[in-house]
Amino acid sequence: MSDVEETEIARQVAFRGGGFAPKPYRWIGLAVFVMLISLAELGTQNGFISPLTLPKPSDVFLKFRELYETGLLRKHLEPSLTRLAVGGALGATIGIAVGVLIGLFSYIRAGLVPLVAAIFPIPKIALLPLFVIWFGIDEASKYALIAFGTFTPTVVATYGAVDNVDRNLIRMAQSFGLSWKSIVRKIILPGAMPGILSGLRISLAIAIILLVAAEMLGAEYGIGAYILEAGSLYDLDRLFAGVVMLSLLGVLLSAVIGGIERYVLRWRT
Amino acid sequence: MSDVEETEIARQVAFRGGGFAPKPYRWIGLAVFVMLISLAELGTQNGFISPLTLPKPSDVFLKFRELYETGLLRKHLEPSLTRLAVGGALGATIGIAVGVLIGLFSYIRAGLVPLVAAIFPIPKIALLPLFVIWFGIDEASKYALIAFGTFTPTVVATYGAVDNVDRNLIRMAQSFGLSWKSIVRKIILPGAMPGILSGLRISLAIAIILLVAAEMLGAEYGIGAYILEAGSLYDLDRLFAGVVMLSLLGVLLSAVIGGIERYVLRWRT
Amino acid sequence: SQNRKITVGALRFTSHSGSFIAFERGYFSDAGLDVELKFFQAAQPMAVAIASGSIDYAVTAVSGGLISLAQKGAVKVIGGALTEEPGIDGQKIIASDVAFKAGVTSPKMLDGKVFGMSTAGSSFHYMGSKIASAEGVSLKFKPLQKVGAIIGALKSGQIDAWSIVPHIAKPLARSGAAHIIGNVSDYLPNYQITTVFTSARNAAEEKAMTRNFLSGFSKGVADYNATMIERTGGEDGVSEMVRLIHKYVYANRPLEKAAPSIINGTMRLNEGAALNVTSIQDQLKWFQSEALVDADITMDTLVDSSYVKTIHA
Amino acid sequence: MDIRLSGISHSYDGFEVLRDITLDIPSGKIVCIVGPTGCGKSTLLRLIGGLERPAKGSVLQLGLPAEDCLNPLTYVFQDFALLPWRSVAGNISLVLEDHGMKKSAITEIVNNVLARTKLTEFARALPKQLSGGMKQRVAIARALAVKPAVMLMDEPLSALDSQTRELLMSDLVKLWTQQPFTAVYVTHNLDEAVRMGHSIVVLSRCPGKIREIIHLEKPLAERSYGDGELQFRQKYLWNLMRDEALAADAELVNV
Amino acid sequence: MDIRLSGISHSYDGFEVLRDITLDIPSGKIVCIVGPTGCGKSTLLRLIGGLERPAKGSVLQLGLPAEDCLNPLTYVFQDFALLPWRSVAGNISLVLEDHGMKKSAITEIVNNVLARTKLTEFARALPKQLSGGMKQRVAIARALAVKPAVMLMDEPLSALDSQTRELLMSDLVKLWTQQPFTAVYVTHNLDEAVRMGHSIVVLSRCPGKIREIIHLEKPLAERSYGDGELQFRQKYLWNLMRDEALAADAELVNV
Ligand SMILES: Nc1ncnc2c1ncn2[C@@H]1O[C@H](COP(=O)(O)OP(=O)(O)OP(=O)(O)O)[C@@H](O)[C@H]1O
Ligand SMILES: Nc1ncnc2c1ncn2[C@@H]1O[C@H](COP(=O)(O)OP(=O)(O)OP(=O)(O)O)[C@@H](O)[C@H]1O
Ligand SMILES: [Mg+2]
Ligand SMILES: [Mg+2]
Repeated sequence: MSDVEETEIARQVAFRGGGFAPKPYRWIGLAVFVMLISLAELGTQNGFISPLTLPKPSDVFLKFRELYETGLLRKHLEPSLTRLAVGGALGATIGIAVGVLIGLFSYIRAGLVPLVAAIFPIPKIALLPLFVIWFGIDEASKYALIAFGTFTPTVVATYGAVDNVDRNLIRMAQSFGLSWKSIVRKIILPGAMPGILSGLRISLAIAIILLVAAEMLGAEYGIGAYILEAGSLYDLDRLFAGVVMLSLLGVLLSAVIGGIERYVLRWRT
Repeated sequence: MSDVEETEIARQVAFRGGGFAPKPYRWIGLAVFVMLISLAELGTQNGFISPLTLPKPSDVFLKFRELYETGLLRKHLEPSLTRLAVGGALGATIGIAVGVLIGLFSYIRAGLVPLVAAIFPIPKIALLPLFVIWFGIDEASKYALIAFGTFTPTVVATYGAVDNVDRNLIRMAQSFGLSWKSIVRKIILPGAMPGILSGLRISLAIAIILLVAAEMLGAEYGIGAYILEAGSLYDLDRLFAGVVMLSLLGVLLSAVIGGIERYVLRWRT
Repeated sequence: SQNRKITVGALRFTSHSGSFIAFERGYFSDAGLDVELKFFQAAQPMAVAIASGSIDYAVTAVSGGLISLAQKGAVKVIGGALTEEPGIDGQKIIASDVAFKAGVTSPKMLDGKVFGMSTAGSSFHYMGSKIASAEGVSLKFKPLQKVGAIIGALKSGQIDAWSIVPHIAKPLARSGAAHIIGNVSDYLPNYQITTVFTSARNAAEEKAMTRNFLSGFSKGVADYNATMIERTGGEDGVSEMVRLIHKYVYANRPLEKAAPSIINGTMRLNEGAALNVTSIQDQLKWFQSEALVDADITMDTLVDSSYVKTIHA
Repeated sequence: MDIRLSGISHSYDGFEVLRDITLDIPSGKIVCIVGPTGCGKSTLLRLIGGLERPAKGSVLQLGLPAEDCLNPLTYVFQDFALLPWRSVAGNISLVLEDHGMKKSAITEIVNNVLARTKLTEFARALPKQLSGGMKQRVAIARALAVKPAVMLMDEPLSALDSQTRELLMSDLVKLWTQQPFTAVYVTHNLDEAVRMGHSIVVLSRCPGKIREIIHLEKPLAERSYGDGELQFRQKYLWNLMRDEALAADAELVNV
Repeated sequence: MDIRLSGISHSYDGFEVLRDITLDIPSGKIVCIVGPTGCGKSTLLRLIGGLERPAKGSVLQLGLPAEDCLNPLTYVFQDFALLPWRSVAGNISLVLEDHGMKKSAITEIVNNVLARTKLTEFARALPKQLSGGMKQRVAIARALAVKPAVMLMDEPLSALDSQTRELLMSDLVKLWTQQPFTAVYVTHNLDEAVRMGHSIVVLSRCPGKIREIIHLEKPLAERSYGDGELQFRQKYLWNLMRDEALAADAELVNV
């Protein structure tokens, strides 16, 4: 082989792969937030954006500081977090239990799945007057509303997750003579865990959204009540401060679930 | 082999399989509905359930018939369906577009994903006063509210679906020298379709739920407006008639998507 | 000492001052009641809460919901709380800036205009309707559910007019976003705006407790009227009263900022919780004529007039 | 303990899968079952293990399993069927936990089978950390842990690449030589069949019927990679099956 | 067109996968690459096809591909990589649509390759209706459709059961005999390697280096199932690789 002869027709193979694989750029997310907020600040400062449309971000921030300094922040956060925790836990627990039952028993499935499907699209705010009668105006009705809202998506996610448990693993367990209880406890529940957790993600987002509806029911303190009051006074600074709180809460909760997932599902590839 | 000798120690292998495979019993679902409704009817008839707690199912049914006969049903359904269609289509279309962009471009992903995550937990009813200013009190604000509510879940589902498209198929396309546009159009979009459709399921359920919130904004006709008026008059017959309508609508829409899935995804195993 | 425990529902409005004063000055305890105040964001859930027995007494406007609950045998109106009185600053009719500039300078000009209300069957609906029929104009009513949404719609000129209590109307007018074009009292003299009500069970079976409540409440009302309207205590009396009310109304604003709003909101409360039955009758009739409530509901279903002085005017 | 299949037929929703299978599985021998795709091999194995009930005919256990046998009929699956959330040791103890044994007894058995399959140092690894070959070794260890009277192996090596398959085959042969076990070994791979089987049952296309049974006398330990005699048998089997395999391959799948 | 790899090394995040690979792939021949799991065979193939850039060294095309060649370097993947939402014909036309051809020209090519791979009657079937063997036949037809100068085949038969594999191997040999093509054929299976390869490149464990290159002279068409000479070569290869295969199998996977 003489290289001289060949150089004319030897060509490097062209690269044509790569791409279609997202790369993370953390700073961009931050930059977008900073940019949007600065734009809003500028626009509101020089009157380009009317004060009816958007509050000054700096005013929202001041409201925040005021809330924090007067101790009102805690006063509003505490009941809201309690409601979220109790209502969410209630809804999720019952939802998971019912979902597992639906997944395991054909009769329960046949009876409850259509019911859940019918309940799903009912907006909880439409039922507010009824909740007062059913559960009173105290915490019970707030818990019930949040629980009710988290219940349906949890059920749907859970029985889907149970259905998706690898049937081969179940046949394996049967072939080794494992008891029904063992199969449920050692195969079905852990196998459904990824689906259940990702369902919880959605359920908890819904729980936060329902917080506002729940606090329409005679709550004095709470982020939802704070937002509602701000809304009825058309006080945009406070309205946005409340909305930002909910948003932060949502991002935080989602991060918490992410952490739980990483820990509980560390066996996943 | 003498059978006489062996019969003592020959045993049939015991059956230990089966189960854990749901069987459909359609009639049970129906039976549960019929039972619950009859119970409610009985309870309200003989005063065991106070009229404050539940309306008589028969009265709800009468209300329905009345609605139908007076032509009010159509008057309420039409604007609601239009709002659902326009708002839902708007939110879903933009959501899918943004989701695909996030799935394809790392920079857009980095910029928008945190934003979407922050917007997700904001309850739309908290923003009602703002929507009045931003979009007015006519149809625009109703479309906007529903679009806004369907947008975020659609985005999340869509970029998840794009991420889940089999990378091997993309490498294959690249190895055959397909253009970027062809890859997106012929591989990524159809490959993401199952995920997008199942995301739409959730988005549309949310759209129905938001119908009530949207019709808080100066709607005279519409199922949401009907429910709200019934709620403020504490007219349980009408409230339940409205809720049943929404529920039916939800079940119907879900069936429609199921049909679309079966048709569009008939290539799926 | 052996006080009976009851719960009283309230909104954080000046018109509920009767309860606040009676509570703060111990008039309820004097009447043998151990009162717990429960606050609501809106009147509707309060009515439902009375019906469900979660609270015992409350003050609210006569709305379609209240009548409907009365029809179900759940609540009864037992007294009056707030009345429009000619000569005393009452609820205002306001027009949006846009509409005002387009010539809506008096309620006469409202023909074909859009009137804001929270929901069908609310007091806004009733007022607007009455004004319209008195002026012979026709109004379009826009249900916006929340006061915040109505204010937003008014500020941005999407609705043309509204009627609202003075402490909201006046700041709006001052900011230039709206203009006061009339008084509700011109159209609805002696309009019984809000009433004291309780569950039908309390009205029928707990007569002693109900009477005790009304007597405590009335003392609060008397104090309020004396201080804020007759000014018997002079400016000092007013500022002391404002400080008391500020505990409940605009509590999250500093006193200096809250005081003008509280003073702006002053309206005469019904002395002795007297009830204007004629006005109630008129309201009931209106609700029935609009088919918002059943036509066969009678005054007896709605009102228990055995507790307070009734006014027929 | 022997297994006797007598006159077994089976169908799914009227679609006949197996027809009149009569077969004896003698103790201490490995019976291979080969046949084209979809001829009912897996179904037959499920019938033997009691995971499914035959429509006709019966599966009999002749004689009693050994005293210490915890699960007479024990499967090894093609896809390993390991719980991904349990470690190697945990996957094995899973099948012992329901027998009311003491913890120490369980640990002892687990350690014993791990040692026999040379997995001791992987005891705490999770399945996701293992190569396919290792995963199947764990599944085999799990099967050994219950001291089965008969091992039912459904294409145990089909999911592995051919080099790993070669390694596992010699492992299995060693395990059998140390302590002969009874096995029904389903495979597609004729090389595997002639290396592992004392007898080879050839099934026809669906509905599966027994076409031929071949007996191989050569001891397992002496059969090696690329053995001339075995090659000859294998070639014979392939000729027997080629046309059916071709037809099976070209069928449209019903989904 | 020949392919020349000169001094190729590659690493992922500092982890060396391939080291100094120099190799010529002559036109019209099939070069098999064998080696233990994870030794970088697939990586090497991706480098050859331009799907990845080598860290060091270069991949050269010597000479020009034929005029009508649409995609000189064309892959056949182990997992078939068929679009499930397109029919058999649609999957093939997919790779022709970007070349600005007329519809009729595309149809003609599609029909031609379907006929060559005996798939004509399956043209309108969806992938889900096909057996694994059929799916891979479609992938091969798709590769033929673009008239490749070199076929890059990454374990094309590994996902198939051994009977189907046997059938496809003889299909491939027939295709090659009709019209010789150049191919780099990666496999785990030594039987496949000795049946399909004009030369066999043996890679060492990670980082993959060339250990040995074996040349087989016997024409492809004459190599048959269980051929004695090939068995001998195969045994030699297996002895060469066994220890490395064992070590590769027993490694913990990093995930
Ligand atoms: N649970 C089931 N319900 C209905 N049909 C089934 C079921 N299981 C198997 N079949 C059908 O029965 C036939 C035999 O299946 P089986 O899995 O026993 O074949 P096999 O010989 O193991 O095939 P392979 O070689 O592909 O593993 C196939 O046509 C299959 O589609
Ligand atoms: N994109 C990648 N990023 C990081 N590491 C990779 C990547 N692709 C492959 N590797 C690693 O490079 C090594 C070689 O991988 P490769 O797939 O080329 O091996 P292989 O010989 O094809 O293996 P197999 O026989 O299992 O197919 C492996 O250790 C693998 O984990
Ligand atoms: Mg099988
Ligand atoms: Mg590879």
